[in-house]
Amino acid sequence: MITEQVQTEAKPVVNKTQALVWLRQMMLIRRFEERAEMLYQKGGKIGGFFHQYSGQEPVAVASIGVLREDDYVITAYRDHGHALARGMTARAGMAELLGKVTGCSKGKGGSMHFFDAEKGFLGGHAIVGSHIALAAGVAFASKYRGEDRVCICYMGDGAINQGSVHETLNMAALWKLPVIYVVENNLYAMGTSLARSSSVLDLTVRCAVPYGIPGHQINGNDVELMARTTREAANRARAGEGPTFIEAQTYRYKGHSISDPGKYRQKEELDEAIRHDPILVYENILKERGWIDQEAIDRMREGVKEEIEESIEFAEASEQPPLEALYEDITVAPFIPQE
Amino acid sequence: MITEQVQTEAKPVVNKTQALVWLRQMMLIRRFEERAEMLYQKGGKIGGFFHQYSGQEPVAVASIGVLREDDYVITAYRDHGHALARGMTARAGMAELLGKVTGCSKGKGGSMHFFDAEKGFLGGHAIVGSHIALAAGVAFASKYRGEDRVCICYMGDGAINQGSVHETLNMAALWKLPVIYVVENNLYAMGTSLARSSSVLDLTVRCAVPYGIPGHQINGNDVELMARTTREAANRARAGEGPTFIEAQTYRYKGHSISDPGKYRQKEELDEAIRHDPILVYENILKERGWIDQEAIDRMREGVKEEIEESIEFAEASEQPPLEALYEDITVAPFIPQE
Amino acid sequence: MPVLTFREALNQAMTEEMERDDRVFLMGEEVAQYDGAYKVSQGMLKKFGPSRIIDTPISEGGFAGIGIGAAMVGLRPIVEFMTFSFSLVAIDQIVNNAANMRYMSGGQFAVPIVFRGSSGMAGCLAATHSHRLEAWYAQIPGLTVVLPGTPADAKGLLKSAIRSDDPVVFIEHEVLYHEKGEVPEGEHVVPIGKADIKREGSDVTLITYSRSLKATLAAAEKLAEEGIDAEVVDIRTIRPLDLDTLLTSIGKTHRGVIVEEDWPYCGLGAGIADRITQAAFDELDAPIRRVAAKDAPIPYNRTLEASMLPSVDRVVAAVKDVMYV
Amino acid sequence: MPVLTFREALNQAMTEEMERDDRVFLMGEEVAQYDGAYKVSQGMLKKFGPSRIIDTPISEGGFAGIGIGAAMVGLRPIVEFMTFSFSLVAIDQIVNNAANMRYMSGGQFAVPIVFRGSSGMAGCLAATHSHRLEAWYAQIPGLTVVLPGTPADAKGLLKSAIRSDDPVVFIEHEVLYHEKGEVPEGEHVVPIGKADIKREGSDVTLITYSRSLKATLAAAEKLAEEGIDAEVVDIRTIRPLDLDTLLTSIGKTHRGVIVEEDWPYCGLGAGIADRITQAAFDELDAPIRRVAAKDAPIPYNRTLEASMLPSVDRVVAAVKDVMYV
Ligand SMILES: Cc1ncc(C[n+]2csc(CCOP(=O)(O)OP(=O)(O)O)c2C)c(N)n1
Ligand SMILES: Cc1ncc(C[n+]2csc(CCOP(=O)(O)OP(=O)(O)O)c2C)c(N)n1
Ligand SMILES: [Mg+2]
Ligand SMILES: [Mg+2]
Repeated sequence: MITEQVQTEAKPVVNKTQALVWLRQMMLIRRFEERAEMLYQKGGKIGGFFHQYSGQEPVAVASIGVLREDDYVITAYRDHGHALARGMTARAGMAELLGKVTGCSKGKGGSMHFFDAEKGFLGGHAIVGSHIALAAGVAFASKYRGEDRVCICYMGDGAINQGSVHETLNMAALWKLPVIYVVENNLYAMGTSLARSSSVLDLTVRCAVPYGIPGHQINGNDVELMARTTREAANRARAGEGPTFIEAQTYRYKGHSISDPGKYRQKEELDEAIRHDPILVYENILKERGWIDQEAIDRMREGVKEEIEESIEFAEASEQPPLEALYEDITVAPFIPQE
Repeated sequence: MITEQVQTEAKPVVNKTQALVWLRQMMLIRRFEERAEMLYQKGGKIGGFFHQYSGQEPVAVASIGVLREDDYVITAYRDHGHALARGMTARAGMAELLGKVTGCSKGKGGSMHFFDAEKGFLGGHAIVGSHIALAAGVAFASKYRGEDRVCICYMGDGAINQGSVHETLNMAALWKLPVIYVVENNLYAMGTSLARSSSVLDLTVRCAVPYGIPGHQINGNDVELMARTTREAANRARAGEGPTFIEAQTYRYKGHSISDPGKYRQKEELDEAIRHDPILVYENILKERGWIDQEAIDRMREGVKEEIEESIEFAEASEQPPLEALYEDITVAPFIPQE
Repeated sequence: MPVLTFREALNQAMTEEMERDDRVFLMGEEVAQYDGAYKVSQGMLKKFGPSRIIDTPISEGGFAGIGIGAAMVGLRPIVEFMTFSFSLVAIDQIVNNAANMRYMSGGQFAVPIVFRGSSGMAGCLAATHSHRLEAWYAQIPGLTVVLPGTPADAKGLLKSAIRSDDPVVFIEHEVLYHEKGEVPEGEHVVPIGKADIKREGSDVTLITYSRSLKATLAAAEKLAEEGIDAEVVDIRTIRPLDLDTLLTSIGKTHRGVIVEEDWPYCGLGAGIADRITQAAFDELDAPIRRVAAKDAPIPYNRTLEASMLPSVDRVVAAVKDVMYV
Repeated sequence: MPVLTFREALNQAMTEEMERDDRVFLMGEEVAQYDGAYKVSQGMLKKFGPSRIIDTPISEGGFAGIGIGAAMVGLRPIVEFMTFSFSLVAIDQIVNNAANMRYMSGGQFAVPIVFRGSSGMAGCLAATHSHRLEAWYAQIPGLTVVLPGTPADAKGLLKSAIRSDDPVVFIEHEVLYHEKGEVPEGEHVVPIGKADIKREGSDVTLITYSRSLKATLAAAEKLAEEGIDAEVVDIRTIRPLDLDTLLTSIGKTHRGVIVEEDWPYCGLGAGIADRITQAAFDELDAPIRRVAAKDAPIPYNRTLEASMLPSVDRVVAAVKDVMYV
């Protein structure tokens, strides 16, 4: 696969403070999932489907990192990374995984349905492709109100085969909606490799060309390239020039979900990816720039660990929703069960 | 709109016998609908939605005309032309419009749901976009059996905005299915012009490029160009090389359906199209070639008129389905009403 | 009081609400330049302009989702389906995104949207174009489902639907669009969740909605000639169902017949008959009968189609059945 | 008799039918190289090769339609939905194309296809991934709808479904996949449209299907301890419904409780309760009660989810209610 090769270190698009925030966010996401996986496997405290973002952290962190606080973010079920990158607390995320009232969705959504209205984080959506149109609607609202807020929307490489994605891309282009679509191309949709699901491998040809919108095929694990590309797209959107499509090439370390051993891929493929782990790569870049040293990195990692442990304690100590909660949050109007 | 300009007369792709058959078929379709329209308007004998094909005849006639008898044809609700071009009798079509048991669908389908299994005519489908996948399935069956039969599938320019079209094009390309997709671009979907419904006007960019399949944007009203392009596509499909996409530019003379006065378009646009009426154009071409003269044309037209009048008599004289027919043809197994 | 058609009443409701609240907009196929496939939005483009009256491509799944997304961040979309038969390609959006969003987000996001359009057997449209999906939508917690039967209710309920903070499935009937009736001017708001007794009576309760109201009222007149005094309850909102009004009527008459255009098995009538029977078994002198569409796909042929519909005769026969006369 | 899991029984049915008839093929997401998301098709790619066991992109609407098209010209596709929740994006194909095709074509085209996959609440999958769509599909004339509850029925009914000349919606349950039971080898074909009395009894009729069979049988045992002798009818096919068997049982017990995982309003239980009540009102000593899921979207939280399900206690309570004890 041909990838636009731009070295992050060539021209930093970010200042030191921001860079360190991003590094820490990536670590936080990684650690959040490592620990959550243990809770899932051991205590059976987490249930349902559980999809890890490990390996893909730069995509969410660097793209959300260049957006404004009043912009909107929406994604699919593999949503822990985007939520934390957007500033959801590890507490709220961990408590949600444990199904607690203090969870980001009060224990009603679970891993696949993280929400944080205050942060403009519009979910976690588990029906493949179904949130692509929602993103366009959010962007529509921004334009309708004459605002310059943008919406960024993430999906997988498998999701582009849902028809509603194409219905939406057409309308987003036709109406010049301020939306940024990011396909996180991690080469697999469950066990199906891209070559077996898409008749054309360059996803900009599938999703940008047919709608006459700019398409970028980039290394999504290159933190600052991801940031720069997103910033351009956001500027474009704010200027009323419409949507942008970004194919962010990346790789997931884990199986599709916790129950998937991921046997369909070669061990070398995974090893190779881990050798270029984007967190380590970014650590080295920042070290070379003199923005951080190993000691500070270790301290940062310790801080992250503590934060995650604290979030687990918080989640464990939180209450289960009461049984009456079953009928709450269904409608804004008083809900009358039809039984 | 840029159109590949190939003159039909430059190099005939058809022999005289075939050309005269096509001319007559176009006349038959035109006359069939003229008379059916009268029956709809006056006697109220025809009900429901009724979409005319007038002005688009070359697309169906010339493409179906180059297929084999054992190939398959499927289309949308604007289906009279395709059915007649495929050899459905005017009787069966007219009787269907009148809801009679002798109709091509026993009076259960109506104008939008013409079927003729014997002729490999798989309908008449009224949910926009829904038959695109069926066509791929038919082609899939052909390939599965190791046959070289192809399926041709027609849709409107508005239909390409249904997501399942894109799901299907991807799979058809991925699996190299022997299917030919023809978009009859008559510039409008009901009252919505192409420019208001599609972000890109070249429909091969919407439907061929993203799936890596050949796309032809042609003047579909050029009888022999339409034939030649389809023949190439069919050869390709039979050779196992997969689908082809054809954007056939054409024009409908009538409103979207019988209840649509078509006010959204300029009178000049329509006048201009009628001035280049494809039936007259083809008559002239054949005259120039010395394949027919005016007298023979007049005779042909008279024959067509008689055939249509006879079909009306047949339809009128036919029986209404008995009330019990309501519960027939629902399932192959004996149907047990769940009441 | 002004006499309006059903379509004019709907138009008035939308127009008034759009004047009242600039978060409200209308989106759908042919709603703008064409003035609506059934002319429900006639004149609205002219009045509100293309930023609020929006023509879409034929992409129901896509624009239903766009509406939901816009509603999540505070707009109040009215999404028109040319007919509800076409909502089948958008139903995942309605069920999973509109209905579930508030719950899945733990109450953080509301989806104040109205999905509206015609439904039912409109005359020789055959199997794909004649769906009645009321029972499907009624089943879904999170949705409000409304089916008005008169112009006045059409206006008053649509205004309520637009003001609702929850997703509303608002199902019209093509055959009703030209029906006329008195419609109060201005602030006429009919509450969601309240049935309406369209005719009082004491012998039997006829329960109906939407287009079937007409045949039901006609049947009631015919029954009156025969000395049977039927009460006609127009349920209007089917989720939440106004069970109280139904039970009060049944408590009086002890007999009920449901008249509907839906299919008989697992249709709305079955859903309602079940709830009444659960709640008032001991009050019933006969089972709740249903006069529903026949259990077959919808045929094109006019006579066959007519034979499927609840007719006055079928209603009368069902009433006699439950009255054991 | 060999003891198999539910998933093995399904696998055996497909394998045997594919050996018997080369028109049969399996298509869906992850059915081939991954051996099935729930391993139902384990080993089938190896056995039948990629031309008959076909992995698809995530395009349910598209590949459902491809299956229907292939069936129209004589193949016999098995289309797997990873779960039936995802059939919502393909439902237009199932309802308009699979179910209506024969009718609209005046009997010219049959659609011998099986749509199969898991359904229901499989444990903390939350609102979008826990749909039970049986009532929706049951409503549609043209479809056959099957929901087996045991490994033996899974095998025998799936074989019938594959041999059927009509479209069959074959709904499994994820929670059942690992359940074990005796399954006859080879030609074990269970007829479509026949309910099965899984336990004979004389005091009350418990009507159920799919996963709920287990809780129902357990409740019957508990009731037996209290001297109440419950008959358990596993309906298995919900369209066409084996009303005769239900009525015979009700004619004996005069009391019925339906146990289901569907939502209560306009759900399958309501549809069945209505049909029994219509047919046997005078036989009933109490209304048919339903023990259904609660009327709410499905929550993630395990305890809340469990509170929605029909439990042994809820069944026992409902039986006591209809027995007035
Ligand atoms: C409509 C629908 N079909 C199928 C699924 C099951 N499913 C969930 S995730 C997934 C794979 C998606 O792959 P991709 O889009 O590449 O995203 P990734 O998991 O790689 O992030 C599938 C098939 C679903 N949730 N929704
Ligand atoms: C899913 C769906 N949405 C809407 C409609 C209503 N409808 C029928 S035809 C049509 C316009 C189609 O235009 P086009 O595809 O260009 O075909 P043409 O009528 O020009 O032949 C519309 C909107 C429908 N039948 N199905
Ligand atoms: Mg992927
Ligand atoms: Mg068109």
